[in-house]
Amino acid sequence: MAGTETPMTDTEAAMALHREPHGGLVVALRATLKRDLLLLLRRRSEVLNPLVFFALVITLFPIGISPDPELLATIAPGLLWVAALLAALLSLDTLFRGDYDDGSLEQLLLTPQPLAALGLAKVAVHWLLTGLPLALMAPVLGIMLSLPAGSYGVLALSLALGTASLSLIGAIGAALTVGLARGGVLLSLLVLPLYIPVLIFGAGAVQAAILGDGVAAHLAILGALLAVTLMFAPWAIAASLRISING
Amino acid sequence: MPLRLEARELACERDDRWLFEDLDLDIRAGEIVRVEGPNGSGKTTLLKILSGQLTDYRGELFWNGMPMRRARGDFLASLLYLGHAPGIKAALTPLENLAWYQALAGETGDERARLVALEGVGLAGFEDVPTGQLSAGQQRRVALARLDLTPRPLWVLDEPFTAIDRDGVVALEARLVAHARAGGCVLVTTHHELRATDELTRIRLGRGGDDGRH
Amino acid sequence: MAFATFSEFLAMGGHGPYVWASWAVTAALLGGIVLHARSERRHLLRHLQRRARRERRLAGGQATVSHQRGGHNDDT
Amino acid sequence: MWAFIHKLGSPKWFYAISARLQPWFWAAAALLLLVGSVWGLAFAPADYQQGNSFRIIYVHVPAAFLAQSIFVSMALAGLVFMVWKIKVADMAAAMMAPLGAAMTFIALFSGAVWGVPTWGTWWMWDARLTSMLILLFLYFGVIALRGAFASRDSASRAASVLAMVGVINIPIIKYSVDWWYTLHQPATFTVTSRPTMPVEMWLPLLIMVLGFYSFFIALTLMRTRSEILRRESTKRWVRDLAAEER
Repeated sequence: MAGTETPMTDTEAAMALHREPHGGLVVALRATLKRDLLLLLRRRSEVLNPLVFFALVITLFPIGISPDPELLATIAPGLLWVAALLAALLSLDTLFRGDYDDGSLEQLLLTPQPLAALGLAKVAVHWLLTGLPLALMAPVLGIMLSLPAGSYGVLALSLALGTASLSLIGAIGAALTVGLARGGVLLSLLVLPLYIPVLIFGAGAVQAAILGDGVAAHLAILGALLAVTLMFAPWAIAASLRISING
Repeated sequence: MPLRLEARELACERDDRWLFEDLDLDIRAGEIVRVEGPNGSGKTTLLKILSGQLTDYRGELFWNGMPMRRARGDFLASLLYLGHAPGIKAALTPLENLAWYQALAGETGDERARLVALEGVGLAGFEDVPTGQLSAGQQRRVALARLDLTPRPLWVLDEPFTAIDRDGVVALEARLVAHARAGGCVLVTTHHELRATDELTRIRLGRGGDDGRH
Repeated sequence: MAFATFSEFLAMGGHGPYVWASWAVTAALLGGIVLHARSERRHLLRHLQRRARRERRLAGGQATVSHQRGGHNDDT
Repeated sequence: MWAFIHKLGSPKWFYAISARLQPWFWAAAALLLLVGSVWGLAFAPADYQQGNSFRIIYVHVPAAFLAQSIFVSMALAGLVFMVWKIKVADMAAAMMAPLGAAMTFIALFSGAVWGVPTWGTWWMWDARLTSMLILLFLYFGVIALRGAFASRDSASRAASVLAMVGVINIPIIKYSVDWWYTLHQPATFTVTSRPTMPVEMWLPLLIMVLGFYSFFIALTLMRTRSEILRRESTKRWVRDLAAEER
């Protein structure tokens, strides 16, 4: 540590006792976003795993049921949505676990910055690196399920919108179970029931697109669900993190 | 600058045994308070309660005379807590770790200050090595670099000396004394025998009779 | 020669896009892999050379790796 | 013979030998691929049924062959590494996996594109394409597993075990998928099965297959040499080599 032979003079240390932080929350948010992006992009396999899982689950169904294109076309929207939902759920467990294990979650709780905002930043990065790629990949898998034309755009849009709410709701579950050793299964039990509304309107939007009638209603409800979760989830995440840090 | 952390009749029960009961504390500027006790005597729990992480305890906490509930924002702004786990991300380099901590404290800070802080803790030359490849002692030093980087009056350090080599221990001890002399306050748990200086006071936990009155 | 003119060769009786698409993807992937392998080797050699130079400099300068006290840092 | 295997095992010796072998394989690959492509694209006759889209076979079949043989050779290298502790074998296995995945993807993509003029859709759950898709997932599994470990040695051992388990499952997957496919689609003509081909059709195919294999050997030699430098970078001979390498 600096100041061994010549101990830091008292005045120098006194002056260095307290500096008013300038910048505040915006600086903290930007840094947390950048840090999480950096962390996830340095472990690219963790970003790829949900995508490969999504493709694998989609491959299983034609083998399990039948490769007949007409049959696949009817179940394709629901299949794609359920598989995307499970893939998003898969990557939730690592959302806070890494920080919990090496102690940075503790530091996150002890900053003067509002924890809800920092939690939101972490969830945003999670959505950006799992929800969005899943939404972009879904049309390709739609081809494999011979999804009727015209519904690919709605599929991607509804997934992009839906996975945002899924990430937020899932983050609450992840925050609650981060302290538990085998929290993975419990996390899915907690969170899957809460996913059902998003699934209904998400898959419904794609089916509506296939049948040709209006898609706006479904997407509007998905947007409303997202708005509601955006309002409540961050506080729930902050509270759950404080609870699970008690261990 | 006012600096006073008080606790009245603090009591904490952990899996139905009392870690400590009606413990009174009055920690002021210029003091180094060492929390002693055998393993499992609740040292870390006490630190977590005082830093506001744990909420299931009985008793009252006061910061500069005000009840902690109201003074929480100001308390957190003047607290620097180094936990048992150093809080360093293995995939990031020391510079990136420190940059994030500076930002958490609300400052963008500059690369120069971070380099000087790292050099101060003997990590010159390791600035860009992912901390996963550093030794446990070096990772702890990255966390300790925060002491110089984001100045805070109240330091709460949980076993800061673990995995630190002899030179590092001497340097850290001197840094604590300098901080206390400068009007700061250090609350530390350690099994390392701190040199007795007039700033040093002790709290003993875990003895049967002695309820650790300070 | 299975095709009379060059343009017929390109069109391939209507199947041209499919054939050329497959061949283009194959060529792109194989070419990309070769370029990646070459650049990987170049980066590796440069990294080794840089480290060799740094070790020679460190060994030459007797800069001990252990902790250096004192305010300024002289061997940057 | 035994001494030869052990000598082959020493990274330093392998680095030197592969330097001499490599140019030959690159030359062979380039020549064979060039001749095979020109022959297959321009001179080989079109298929009487499928017309010119048949020419995709000159890319699809070699890639499919190579995809499966790379997995087999990766498993063999893994076996050699596990049994005789020859590190170079593991380095080679690590370098083969991405190329194998790329070959599988080429086979899949060209198979799907080939199907468009005949089936009218981009994807058809055809027996061979489905097995190829599962092989691609096997490759992702091995690559992801090797990347997931912190310590290199356990990563190598885990990847070798998975490769060996995978290689045993490839024939099982292939036959079960064929059985599944005939269960659902007994009659239709599977586009990728090869009708008996006249010589001027399968000769360019043979040249292309040889071209792909020599490309595989050349690339694996090259990337294994880089991996040797990466893993043996602390050794003296690597440092001296780096010093005098221009």
